[in-house]
Amino acid sequence: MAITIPILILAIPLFMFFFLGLFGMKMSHKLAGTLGTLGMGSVLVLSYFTAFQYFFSGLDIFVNEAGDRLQYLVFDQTWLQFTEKLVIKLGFLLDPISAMMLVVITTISFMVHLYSMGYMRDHHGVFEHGFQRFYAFLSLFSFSMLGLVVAPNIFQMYIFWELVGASSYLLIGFYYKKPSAVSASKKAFIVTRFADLGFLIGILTLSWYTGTFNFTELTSVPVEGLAGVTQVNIGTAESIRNIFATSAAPTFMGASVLTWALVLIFMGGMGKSAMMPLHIWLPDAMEGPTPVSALIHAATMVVAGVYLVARLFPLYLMEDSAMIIITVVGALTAFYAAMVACVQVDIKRVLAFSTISQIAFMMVSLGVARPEYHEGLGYMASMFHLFTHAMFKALLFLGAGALIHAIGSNDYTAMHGLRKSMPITHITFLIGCLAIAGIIPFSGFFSKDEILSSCGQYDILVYLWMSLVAGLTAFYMFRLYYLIFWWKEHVTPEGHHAPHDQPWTMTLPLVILAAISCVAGFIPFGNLVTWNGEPYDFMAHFDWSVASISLLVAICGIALATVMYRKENELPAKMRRALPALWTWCYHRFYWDELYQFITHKIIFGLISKPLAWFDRHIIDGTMDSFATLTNKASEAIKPLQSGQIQMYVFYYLIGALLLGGITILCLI
Amino acid sequence: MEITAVYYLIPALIMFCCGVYGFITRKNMIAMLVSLELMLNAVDINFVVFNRFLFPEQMEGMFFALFAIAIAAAETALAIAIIINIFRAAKNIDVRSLNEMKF
Amino acid sequence: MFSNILIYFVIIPLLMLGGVGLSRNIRQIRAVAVIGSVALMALSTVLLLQYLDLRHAGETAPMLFTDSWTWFAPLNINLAVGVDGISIAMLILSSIIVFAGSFASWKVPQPKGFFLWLLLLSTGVFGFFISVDLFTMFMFYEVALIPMYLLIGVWGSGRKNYAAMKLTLMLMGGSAFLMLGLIGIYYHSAPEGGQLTWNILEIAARDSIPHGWQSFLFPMTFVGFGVLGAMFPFHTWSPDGHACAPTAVSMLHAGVLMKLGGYGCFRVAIYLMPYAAQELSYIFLILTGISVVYGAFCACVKTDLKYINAYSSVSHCGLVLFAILMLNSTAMTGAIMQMLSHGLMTALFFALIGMIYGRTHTREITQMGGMMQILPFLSVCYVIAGMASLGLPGLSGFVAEMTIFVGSFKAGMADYLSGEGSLRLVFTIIACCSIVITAVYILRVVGKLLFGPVYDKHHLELTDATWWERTSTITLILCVAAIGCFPNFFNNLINTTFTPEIFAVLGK
Amino acid sequence: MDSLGSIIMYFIVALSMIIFSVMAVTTRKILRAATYLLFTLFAAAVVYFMLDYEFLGAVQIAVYAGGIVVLFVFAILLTSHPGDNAPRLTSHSRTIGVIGAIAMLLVTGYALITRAAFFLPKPEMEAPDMQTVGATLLGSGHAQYLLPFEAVSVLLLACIIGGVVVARKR
Repeated sequence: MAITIPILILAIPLFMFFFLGLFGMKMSHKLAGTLGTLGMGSVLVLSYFTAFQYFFSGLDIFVNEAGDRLQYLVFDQTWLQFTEKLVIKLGFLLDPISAMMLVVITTISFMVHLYSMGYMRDHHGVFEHGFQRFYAFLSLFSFSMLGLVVAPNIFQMYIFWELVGASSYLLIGFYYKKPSAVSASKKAFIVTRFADLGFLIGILTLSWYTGTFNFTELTSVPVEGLAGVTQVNIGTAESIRNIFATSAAPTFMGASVLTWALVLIFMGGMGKSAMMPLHIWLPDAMEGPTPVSALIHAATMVVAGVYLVARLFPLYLMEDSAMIIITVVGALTAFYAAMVACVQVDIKRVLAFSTISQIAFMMVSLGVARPEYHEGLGYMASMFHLFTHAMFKALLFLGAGALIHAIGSNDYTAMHGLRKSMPITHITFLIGCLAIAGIIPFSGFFSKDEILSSCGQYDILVYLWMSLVAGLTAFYMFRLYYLIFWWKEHVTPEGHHAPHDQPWTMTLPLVILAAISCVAGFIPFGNLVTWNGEPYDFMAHFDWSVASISLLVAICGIALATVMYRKENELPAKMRRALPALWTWCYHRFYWDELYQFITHKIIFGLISKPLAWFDRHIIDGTMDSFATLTNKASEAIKPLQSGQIQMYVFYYLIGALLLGGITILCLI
Repeated sequence: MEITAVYYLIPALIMFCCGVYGFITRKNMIAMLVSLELMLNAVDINFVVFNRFLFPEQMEGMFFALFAIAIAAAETALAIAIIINIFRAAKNIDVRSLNEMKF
Repeated sequence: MFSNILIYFVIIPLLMLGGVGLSRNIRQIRAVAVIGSVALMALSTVLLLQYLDLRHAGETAPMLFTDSWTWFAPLNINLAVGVDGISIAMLILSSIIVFAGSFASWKVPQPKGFFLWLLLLSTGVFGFFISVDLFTMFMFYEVALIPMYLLIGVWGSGRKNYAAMKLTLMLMGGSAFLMLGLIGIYYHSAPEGGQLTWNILEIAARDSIPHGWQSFLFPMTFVGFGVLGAMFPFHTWSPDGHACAPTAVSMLHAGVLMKLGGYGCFRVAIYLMPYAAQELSYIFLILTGISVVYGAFCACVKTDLKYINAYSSVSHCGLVLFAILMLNSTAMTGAIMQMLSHGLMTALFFALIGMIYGRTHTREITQMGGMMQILPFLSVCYVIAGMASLGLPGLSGFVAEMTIFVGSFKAGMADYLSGEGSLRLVFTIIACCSIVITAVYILRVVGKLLFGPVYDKHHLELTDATWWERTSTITLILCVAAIGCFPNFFNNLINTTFTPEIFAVLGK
Repeated sequence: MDSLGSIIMYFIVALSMIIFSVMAVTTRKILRAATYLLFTLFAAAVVYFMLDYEFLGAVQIAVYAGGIVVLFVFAILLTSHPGDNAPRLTSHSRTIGVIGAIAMLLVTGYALITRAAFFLPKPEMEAPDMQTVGATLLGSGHAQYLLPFEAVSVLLLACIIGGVVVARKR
């Protein structure tokens, strides 16, 4: 495979970033937007081509005789050499998940580029201030995200991980005049930075033990009897395994170093993927423009954590405790987010919590995946859900963006009954809701069903729990749907335009994404993406009993939502009065933000930083100053001796001379 | 009764001590100069006495005193010139008021 | 004498001094400063190329371009020069910052005196980096320190007299320790009866300082240089000094002068006294480890831009010394990279702060806001500087910090596993935490200063950067990005210095 | 053994020397101080005569009593008004003065009375005649003082010029 195309996939967005960033202000808004979109479009084509090549060309660099998919290193350049062995390289790794992610990222990114052409202007067609900057940032983000997914080593991943964080910061804070946007962007960056600290230490630990950053070496299948995914030196993999298997490897606080490393790396993933308790930045990140939410905070960046775990999946397999942590964190987060999503007013917030919940699904799916259960069905299900979720969640966000653009508010209280005035939005939004609720034949049904069935294989408790969350998902999504499009007739406030469907730049992406959501479920994912590259027909693992139960649960959720929210009625208010405590806690997101606020402001700032600053100024600096003061004082004290009064000088002289003389005399005698 | 060297030295010492006392306590510059002269004189007497009692065959002490007198004269003349100048500038000759050049 | 390229690093600033002295108006002064600093940049580039050529041709001597001219024979004081990768990196850094600094002080009042002192300071800096004779080194060190007093005291702002006095006295206090240490080294530079020498290379080759003496001289020299490297608890001159200094002086001081500390710690304290470095490093590890987080925490609550940056310098420079003390080649390479990176980055910061201050006449972030709307160019540069500071990949801070962390983690794990205690490991992890705290204070400033609504309506009339300001900042940004994007070039340049021989002595 | 006359003479001289010097430094009238100084100087001159140095005694009277004191008187008249009294001494300054003087007295007095050499009788000596004095002063041989003599003359010249320059009205 030629090196040109992969290079271009990364180079075009980077070039667009610099080009639009430096010269964007000189060109018209329209030109900048078009250029950005075209650039992304070409990346889209190239990525599709690459993915297609990878999956379907059947070249022997991609697939071996047995039909296993291989990891293929397109290029790998030394970037920074720490020691002989520890080298950061920048490269391009093609394997099932990175090829899939290329498709996901470029698709969503292109849709968002196109959509923003319509979204980022007001009703009179005037482009927003900083439109060119917006496209530059979008390009930067796409570049970083693509770099992240194709990273052949964990350090490159970390590099792009950080870049993704920074571009997310810039995009959330796009409306930099708005204080809430600024603080949201700050929060997002700092929370993920904190998670990255764990990630970094995890990388350091892992690389210290294994002496490598490369995924191929780190993750060659460690379990005997299964064919290797890659053409790596098996010896390396063996030795890595031995490093951790031997008792010589130290333990720290009761857990082995590998566990610690993996848990710390997972912490990085928790930060980016908004797992509890590091999820607090994601709802606030909705302060960014809606296309940004669709791109970054629904479809691509937030799944980076899932992707990270999937990347290191063979390593995680070696540590059951790490897997359990992933499962538990995922399960708790999924439920928590679903609960909170049920009562939010801001439609973007609902979607944000729904995203958290869905990503938690993927995490759980990874956490319960074992080679012995359906050949690692959970892994495949997780990736599948990642794919389908990206599509329908982007669809939902873009739909929400269309609504917000039309209404001018984020609250559903300002919407209601929009199904007639915005038919295209309505239909596509409904498709998105059906997909996420898991109704056959929409894509969400298939992926979620597989997640549930792998949970069922692992533990019945997890299965029940996740099914409950799936039901909640259906409920809150349809609550949202009904409250926006039904409930009561829409009343346009005085002086506002009547809501209507948006221009084609905005509706076209909706339609495309809706179409994908309808059909994506039928993609034979098991043939394409599996944890060890060995393809299988996932229909063989399809469990109709699980499927029918999950369908039933989803329908129950939808039915409940229909009863409560289809028409204006008293039921929701009654429910709220019946369970006031629960409602309040959910509404305030279980007070996580307040807790963090307390920790950062009261403890970090109030109890550490301020006292330290005081300590510095008064104790340390005071000591230094007191040396000076002491010198000054001493000088003041002996200054009167130099009074300028010659008589005193004479006196001192005399006394001194007499002392000396007296001593001399005494000595002479 | 034999008048030995110490009989001359003790009054000279007392004279010197008076000079010291005067120099330290008096604030008038001319009075200080007077005290200075007292001390000088006491020293002159000592020179002479040592010469006379210890080394009578030589005349170093006497000549030293002689030169000391000459130099004292010069010194006094110059000191008084300065004092008069200060008086012109400061309108008094109190040594306490002349501390502007200290430190 | 004039056949050696290194001596021109001192001659050019001296010629510039003469040129400024003869100049009659500000135009001529600017011309001299710009031409001279361009010449210095060119010279350092030529030096770099020649050096790489020689290394490529297989030169293995620890220092190249060595030469020595006797100065005072009875005490064996020579003007001995020589460079290795580290010195070259530092020379390049200095010339860049002198260049940017000249542009940043385009409109300084009383330019003649200002540039005279500034150039004298640069002479000292360049002289320091090229010399390998301890005495000459110390002399140049002092030459670099003294002008600082006048530059802050005369051209500064705020409590400038206090700050200038404090800075000078604390640094002088440091050099008192240093002088003791250097003289001690001199008197043990040869075995009994041998010819004493000040030459670093000879001393290192002889390795004749008795271990007992090393344990005494190492703290002396380390603290001596450490004061200049803003090591806790001797860092307090830095916030006050920087806050009151004029722009170019802050740039030069934080950008280059503080690097003298790190460079000296490596070149003198560790290089000459490896035994004591091994034995006593834990004391200084604790101190520098504290500096790293301490500076960062303090920066979180300050509201004066320069104070924030000064504390951030404390944190970053603490990392330099911290990494040096890890005594392994990766961490030390990282330390030098961090010196380069921090030098450029903080110079950029101070330049920008100076430019903003020159317009708004306040440095309080509580009294500013929404600068992005008013001064887009400067604000974008500020964001870039901030991103570099918090370690965004692609800018210099990231590679430096990562190299340090990888290296010190290695050292820490090695210690931990061999049962030598977990001090290094624990402090490595603590130092890692600084990346989060750095993000906090950087984003806090960026958020308050640049974003949000415009705080003061008067600020709306401000004008964006002029061409000389743009030159200054763009130069620095390009350098920051160059290190960030092509770190391996610098890595290799620096790495060649840390030959296995050094670490053989250290027993690592 | 000295004659009674010389003993009486000694006591008169010694007493007057002590008394007048004490009065010279304690009186509050500056002109009186100068006068007491004059008496002290005379007493010193008498001591010189008693010790057989007639030339020195004469010089003492001529230069000191005749020259310096006159200078003093002129200076006093120029710088103070008749009837001016020096302010009373503060106890602080008096204490200091007394401490200094007493300390001096004790240390030096102790040194004096513990030297046996100072209790030897006066040896015989021929009073130096004018010829000897002149030859010694203007000779350039061993123990002769031409050079100091010239030096002093230059000094005096410089002093004259200096005095004129300093005291000159601008």
